[in-house]
Amino acid sequence: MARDDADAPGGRACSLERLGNQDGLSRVWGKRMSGELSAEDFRADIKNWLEANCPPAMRGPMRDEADICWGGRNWVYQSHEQRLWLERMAAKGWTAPTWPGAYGGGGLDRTEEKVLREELDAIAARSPLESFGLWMLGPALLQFGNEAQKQEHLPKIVRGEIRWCQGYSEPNAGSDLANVQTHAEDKGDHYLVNGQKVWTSYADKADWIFCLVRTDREAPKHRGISFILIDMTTPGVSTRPIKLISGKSPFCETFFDDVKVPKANLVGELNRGWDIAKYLLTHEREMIGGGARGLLGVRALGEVLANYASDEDGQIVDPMLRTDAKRAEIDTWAFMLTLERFKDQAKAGRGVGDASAMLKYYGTELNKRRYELMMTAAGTDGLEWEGERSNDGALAREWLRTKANSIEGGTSEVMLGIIAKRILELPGG
Amino acid sequence: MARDDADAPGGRACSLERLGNQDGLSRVWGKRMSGELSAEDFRADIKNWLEANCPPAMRGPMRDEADICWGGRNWVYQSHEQRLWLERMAAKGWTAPTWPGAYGGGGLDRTEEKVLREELDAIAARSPLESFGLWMLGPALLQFGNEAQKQEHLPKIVRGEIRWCQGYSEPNAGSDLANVQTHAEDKGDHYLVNGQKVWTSYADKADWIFCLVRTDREAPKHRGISFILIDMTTPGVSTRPIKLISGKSPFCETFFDDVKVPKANLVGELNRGWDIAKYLLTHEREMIGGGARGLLGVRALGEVLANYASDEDGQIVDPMLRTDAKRAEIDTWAFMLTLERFKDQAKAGRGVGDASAMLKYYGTELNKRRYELMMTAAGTDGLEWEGERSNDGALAREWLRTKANSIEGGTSEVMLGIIAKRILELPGG
Amino acid sequence: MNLIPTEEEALLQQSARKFLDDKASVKAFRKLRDEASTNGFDRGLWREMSEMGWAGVLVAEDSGGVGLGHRAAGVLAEEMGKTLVASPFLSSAVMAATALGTAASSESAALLPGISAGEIVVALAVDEGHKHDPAKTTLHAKPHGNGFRLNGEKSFVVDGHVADQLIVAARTSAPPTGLTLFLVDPKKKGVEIERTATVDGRNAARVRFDNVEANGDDIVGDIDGGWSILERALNAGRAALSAELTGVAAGAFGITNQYLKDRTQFGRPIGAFQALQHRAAHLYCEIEVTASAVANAGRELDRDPGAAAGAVSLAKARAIETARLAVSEGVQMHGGVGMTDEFDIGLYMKRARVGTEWLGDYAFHAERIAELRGF
Amino acid sequence: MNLIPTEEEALLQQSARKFLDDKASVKAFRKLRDEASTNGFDRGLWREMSEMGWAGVLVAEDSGGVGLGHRAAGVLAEEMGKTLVASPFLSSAVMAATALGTAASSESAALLPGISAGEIVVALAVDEGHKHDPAKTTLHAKPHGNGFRLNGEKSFVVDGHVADQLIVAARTSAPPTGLTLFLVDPKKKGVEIERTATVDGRNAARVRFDNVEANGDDIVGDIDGGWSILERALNAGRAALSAELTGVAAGAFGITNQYLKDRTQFGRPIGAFQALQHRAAHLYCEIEVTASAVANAGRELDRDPGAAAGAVSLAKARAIETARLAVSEGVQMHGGVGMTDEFDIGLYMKRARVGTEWLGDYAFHAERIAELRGF
Repeated sequence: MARDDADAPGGRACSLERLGNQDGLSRVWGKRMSGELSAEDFRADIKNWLEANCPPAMRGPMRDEADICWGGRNWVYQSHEQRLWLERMAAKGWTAPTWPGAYGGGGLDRTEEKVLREELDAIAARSPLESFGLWMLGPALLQFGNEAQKQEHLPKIVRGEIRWCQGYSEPNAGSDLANVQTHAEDKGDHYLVNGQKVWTSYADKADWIFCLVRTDREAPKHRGISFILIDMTTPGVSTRPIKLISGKSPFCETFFDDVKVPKANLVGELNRGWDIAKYLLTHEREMIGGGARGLLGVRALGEVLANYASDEDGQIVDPMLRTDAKRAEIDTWAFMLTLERFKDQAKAGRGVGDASAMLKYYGTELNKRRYELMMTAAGTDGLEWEGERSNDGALAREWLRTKANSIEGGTSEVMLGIIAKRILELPGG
Repeated sequence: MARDDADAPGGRACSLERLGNQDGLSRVWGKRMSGELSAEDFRADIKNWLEANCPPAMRGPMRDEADICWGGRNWVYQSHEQRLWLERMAAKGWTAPTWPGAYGGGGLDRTEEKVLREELDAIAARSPLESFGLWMLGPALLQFGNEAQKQEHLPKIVRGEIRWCQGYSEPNAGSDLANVQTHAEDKGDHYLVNGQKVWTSYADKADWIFCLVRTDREAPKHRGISFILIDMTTPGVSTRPIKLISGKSPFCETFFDDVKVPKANLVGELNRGWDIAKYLLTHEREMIGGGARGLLGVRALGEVLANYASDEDGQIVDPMLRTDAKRAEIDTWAFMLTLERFKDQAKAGRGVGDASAMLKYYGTELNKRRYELMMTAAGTDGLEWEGERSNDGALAREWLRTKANSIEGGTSEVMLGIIAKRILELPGG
Repeated sequence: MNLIPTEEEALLQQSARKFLDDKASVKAFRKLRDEASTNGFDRGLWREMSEMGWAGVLVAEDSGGVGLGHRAAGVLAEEMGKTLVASPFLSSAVMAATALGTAASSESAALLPGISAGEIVVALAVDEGHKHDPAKTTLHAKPHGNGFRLNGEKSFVVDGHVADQLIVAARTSAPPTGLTLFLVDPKKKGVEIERTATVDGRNAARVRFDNVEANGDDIVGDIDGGWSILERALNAGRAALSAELTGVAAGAFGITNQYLKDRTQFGRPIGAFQALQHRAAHLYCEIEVTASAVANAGRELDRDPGAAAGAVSLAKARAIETARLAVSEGVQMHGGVGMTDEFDIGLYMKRARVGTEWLGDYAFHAERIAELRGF
Repeated sequence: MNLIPTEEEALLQQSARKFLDDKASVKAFRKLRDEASTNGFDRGLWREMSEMGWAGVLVAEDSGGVGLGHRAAGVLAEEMGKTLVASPFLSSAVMAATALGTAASSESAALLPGISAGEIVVALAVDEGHKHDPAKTTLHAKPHGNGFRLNGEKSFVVDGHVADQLIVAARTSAPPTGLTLFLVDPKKKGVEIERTATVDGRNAARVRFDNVEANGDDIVGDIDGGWSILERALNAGRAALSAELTGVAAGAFGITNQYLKDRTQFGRPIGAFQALQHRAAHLYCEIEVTASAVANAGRELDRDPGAAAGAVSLAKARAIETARLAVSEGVQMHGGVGMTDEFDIGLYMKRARVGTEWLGDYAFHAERIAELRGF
């Protein structure tokens, strides 16, 4: 849990993807000059294409997790339209709009991507594909992978053919992630992997896993870790779902028992996997911190308050709830502006860097606060756990789910430590 | 500041004394059996005596610090009645009701003392005497002093003849009090003291000071400290007032420059002064934590809210202020009940011990919150710093004064550390 | 008012703790939940608790109870909270028993021996809609022939699905206080009971009344005189629920504090990290301060139940915030495992949430205090 | 809306910082305070600041200003906040200049060159009583002969004691918006000015108006048309004050963070203690989040001042809470020395308190946001 972020309701995952691609770090892969095509023409083209290609059933907000398309070998499309929409978007490379066309991506620059995003929003188009491949592995491979790895894996991610999961945390490597003990032994032509990962999101449904493994037990703990890719169908890989307090099981324990992994599956340098991990952790933090915004979409505080706690004029009746809602609304608005500001900064070519720890910390703590208020507004209705009236306790389960926000992807405590040490430069304990 | 608590407005000091004697630790010095005198008779006697002896001018709440009687060699009585009241109470030993009669105290047991307190309250009698001698040194001498020291110093404290101050903190010994560097060198028949103390409250007005000094520089830092008494008129002692943000100067820096102190002035064992310090720190914390109650007396939150922020029916107009006031009121009431509970526990013969850190922490943080609300209620009126209308900025200065509550007598951080380590038994860092 | 436990209370606490650790640990509650028990509690356990006098703690001795009073009920509730014991203690033994005991009519009194023996369960049907607010009761009882007809709907009737009798608050005259309490057999014609599973693994019922007939004998207390009885019963329930929530907070804190000592990261127990130490210490303070308010509420109810409303609301308000903090910090400090169903801390979080809403949330009780204090 | 500084703003910020560090450090403010300057600010310094264009930052170029706009004003205010610079920037250069520029009558415009040259100070007299609430204005202007007579009292007129002209909000028709703004020479008959020293070492005046005569030429804008001009001026002031408060927070945090590195206890810098680290990191986050809201308020005012009320209130609300946290944590983390007048942190605390009340406190702005958001 300390590292994962996949158990996301539709809108949140959607927003993760969005923020992931839009904010990202300040790397611009697409080099196309904006002069090549006038902005208006570009927008008109996209608008027309979307009008012609986005099935009506794929417009309008996702209602729940079942509406998310994750892809992968075993994916069962929810509908014909879901398949169509993915195939059409993938063909344009627009499931990964800023990735280079050479690897199946859209090859858009950030300005073009923004136009695409705006036009998708304008028709309330659903995200055609969500995946850890798009969010995490792709950016890592683009940065650290060799050409063969990019050619092999990126197009399949773009097309949703392979579903990835993340193998970071272990029972004794949560906040102290660099303490990973899963071992990859050099056997000449392959590594022999043994160990256990936890919080591998949807590992029971994934095709491949990217993993941090220990390749040097003698080195200082950050310098003996490597980043490798493992096909989940390899003999010796097994998974076991973890049941959460929300009653759902989006995470697994994943076990490696004498698993043979070809050496070609090492990403980047041997024993330098921590660099990739750090890069992705920063990337992930920005996405998760930004997730507070996505959640606003799924379940707006104002909407819950209006439904449960307001009079005919829309004014919240209980003065204390109204006071607390004001405070939450103020902090939420200011936080959203902060996301905007860091996006602007990223666009200006200055990275977000360690400040992503701030976004992650602040956004997740805020989201917890917001859900507490929603539960207060919903009163005893919000306590229901089963049945149609409460949509099987949807609000209560979402509320419980938010409690993980400040744990997964690095706890709030870890984030505060990063800020204290790297930004404020306070001395080590 | 880390250790002192004297800059107390009248009501607070009054309450400190009250709580100090009533709660204290669970030591009962007076051994009188309650059977000796029936409770009703005792109460009637006190009532009659007070009626006859408490001057009318000494009844009713103190208006400000000037009403406090601190005593000492240079004391200038504010009025004839102030002197009379002190002399009469001192003659009964009731300035220190539970101290043994042999040292000038009242010799009352806790039940009798409670009756005395209730009867004093019933006529709103002012405290006849406040002093660090009563609050701190007296209890220390009773516990750790030798017979000669008790005979010499306690009666003068009871009668308000000698005013004491406390020499604990130093520039590099604040929260880390055991780091005291003021040095007492063994010169055969005397100690030669050199060094500097800070936050010595009213040192410029005090006659004697009780000090923590280092007597062994080689020993572990807690084991080389001694507790000594120094006459402030000894050559080489000098003081310099410290101006606070409230504009007042109740504290001093105190300098010792080759000060000769007779060896008879060592209290307790050589190099075991830390035991006395710890004893007094616990004692002090209970008093300061309880101080929140005293402050309620001086400036009630409800009163300020009623004056500044309420409509004709007394309802606070601003809904957000009303919400915050509710929360503060709830926590204050619950905290006052907690003081009651620990008093009950002390009465039952079980000490408060380390839980005094909780009272100190909670009470002082709460008091800061309360004053923030008062300042909000008072609005721009509360910003005035001079002039008659604002009583020379009384509210603003009190508000600033509360900021010291969570620093003096051990910071909130030190208190939380004590709770974590001694009560929760969490491991050391 | 002495706020520390009497010798009797201390003994009661110790024996309760011992019994519950043996028979009603969190493990036992978890089993009950996983088996999706439709009762929502263990009838055998409840019988045993009743045999020890717990179900009769507020019932006078001449009605078969032990009459120890509200502070004692709080001691029991707090201990039950520590291991998340599910039972009809609050609904039947505290609230219904108080209502029936206060009404003191022969019909009402007739139920008390059964309640204190743990043989029957009586539940209070008060809430309507999604927030607790008895003054806004709209379910009404209108005269019809020699009796009344009840129409309306009640929500969040805790233990309503297993109750042998319901005490129903019905509007018979003007708001807010014009209420009458009726004793209604849930098997009566026109009563429809829907069990709803709640987040804490327990149940509460929605109960619909469609022309349900009642007569004078069914009235608890007097016509239009239900308000003061109801307030007594609710205040008894609120005080006991505050105690339970304090137990929930203490229980959650207990396992969290242990986890801080056991869990190692970065080469040392996480409890050695100062930031967590300070937060744990702060939480300890909040629990202690709340415990004072809870003890006081019990004492005030025992002293003068008609004058204890403020003390009760103080206890409930404090207990809500304290339990919320304890379970939030508990889950956060457990890290990832705190989010798993396998660890107990999540169970505490769920129960705390229900205790927060039931019988009035923080805002409800804070407003009552503000009104009493005149601001 | 781009929320990061433009190149121009970045340069402005750098040059302002350099100038202020040279000429207007906290030491300079302390000196001013200790000398109990009756002006409350350094006229020479204000002249220099004006020469750099600061006093004309919101005045159009054809009126002698530099017209950089509200975000630029915010950049300056934030830098001033960092070293507690005392000047009539907010009262005269921001609020009065905005009011006079918005009114755009020839009489009003005539004052603008003087304001932007720093030669005259014009102050806004709005508040009455102890809380900011322009809608409740009661000072009234009643027609009398060819003109008006003003009667009433204003409080907390910042820089009112040194103002060459006052802009007075007077009730001329029904509440809340029926206001007219009058330009009043404080030397006029019937105007009585009382300087009050404030906790932050500055001043604010109480001004009494006893049958003060005014005529049509004295009106800023139109009769009964004062509200919208006033709102513009106040919003400009609130946005700039929010920026100043953010500077106060950042300044307080800066010296505190340094103290955490310098002060040693228990054998290590206190900043090595994790509990303090986490609190410092949290404070950093709050300051950053507030900085976004402040930047946004300036941008929105520059874009469409009539539609910026929500953004401005957001900035003020956030800035208040952030400054409060920064100075509270600052004093606490300084420990004993934080309570001494000798250390600067207390000066930040005092200024933050004044900035909290001036132009609307947290509750005032939170309510405005709630109304705009429709809850």
